[in-house]
Amino acid sequence: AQQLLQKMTDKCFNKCITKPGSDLSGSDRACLAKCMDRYLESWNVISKAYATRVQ
Amino acid sequence: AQQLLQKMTDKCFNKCITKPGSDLSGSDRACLAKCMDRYLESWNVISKAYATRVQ
Amino acid sequence: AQQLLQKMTDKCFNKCITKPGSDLSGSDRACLAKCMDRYLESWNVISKAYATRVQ
Amino acid sequence: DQKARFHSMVHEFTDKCFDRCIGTPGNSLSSKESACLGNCVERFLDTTFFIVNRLEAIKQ
Amino acid sequence: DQKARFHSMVHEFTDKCFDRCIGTPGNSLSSKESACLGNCVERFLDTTFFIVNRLEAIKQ
Amino acid sequence: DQKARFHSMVHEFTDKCFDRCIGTPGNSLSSKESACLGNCVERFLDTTFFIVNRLEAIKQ
Repeated sequence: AQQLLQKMTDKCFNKCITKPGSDLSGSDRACLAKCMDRYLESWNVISKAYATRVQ
Repeated sequence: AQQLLQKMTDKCFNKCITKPGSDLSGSDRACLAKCMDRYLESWNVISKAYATRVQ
Repeated sequence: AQQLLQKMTDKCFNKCITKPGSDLSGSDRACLAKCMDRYLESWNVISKAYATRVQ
Repeated sequence: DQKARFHSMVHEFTDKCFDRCIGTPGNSLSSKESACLGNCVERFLDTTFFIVNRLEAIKQ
Repeated sequence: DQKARFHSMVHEFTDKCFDRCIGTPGNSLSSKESACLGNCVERFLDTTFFIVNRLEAIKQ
Repeated sequence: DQKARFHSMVHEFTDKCFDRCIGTPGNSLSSKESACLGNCVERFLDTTFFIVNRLEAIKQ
């Protein structure tokens, strides 16, 4: 879970906070929430694809 | 050898498989083969340059 | 100090030596010196910002 | 153990394939993004096997 | 120990934020670059807390 | 041991210099690519010495 948190934070910070301002704006938070959801979904898609392949 | 394999795979995947399709095409394989050969050649050039320098 | 040296060398090599020539030119050295100074300054700014935040 | 290794590989693949397949994060994965993620894992594994086999062939 | 962890985090933040905030290295940090570095650390920490809290909320 | 450290450095240099010097992989290394690889290693080592020496000078 530590590894997931770290990689997701790095990815979503890079995708959503391209110009760090004086606070996290509403649109920054909206982007981070979507990015997290897509990251978790991607993790599941990839987990299934890899499981199918190594079976 | 493990380290060589891992770095070469990452580099050549990034150089050759920019849009992963439904299989490795013939041109993907041709690119991977050339990329491997150039990577191994580069390793040798760099090994000689470094050996000369640290002697 | 080892970690600082390693990261600073990577960053400043990437910023200053984009096309490695047959020696380090005067302008390469000038760029490296400025890059080091800015890197150390950045380290201090960040150290203060982080210290303030975790206090 | 085996489960930990599996998860660690999935973390690595997600790290590699997320930037390549996902643009601006939307309200759901598009079918194109989803297909890209699956292909990214499979082609990476194919690439690894291709390279291992060719290295063996070169050695002999 | 605690001091080593603090330094290690500062190295990591400098690594992350230097490229993002510093263009061609000049004779001093501009006030804009300096502000960018501070904001980069603070927004990264905000991002971490936002993600941790939202993960907790999702789990429940 | 020493040989392992040498190889590990060569892996690191190849990792750093391959993308910088090699474009689309061709049927052989061009003389330009080959020179770039050698210069990349040598200038990286020069950069390391330059930085170490200047850090020492700053400290005093």
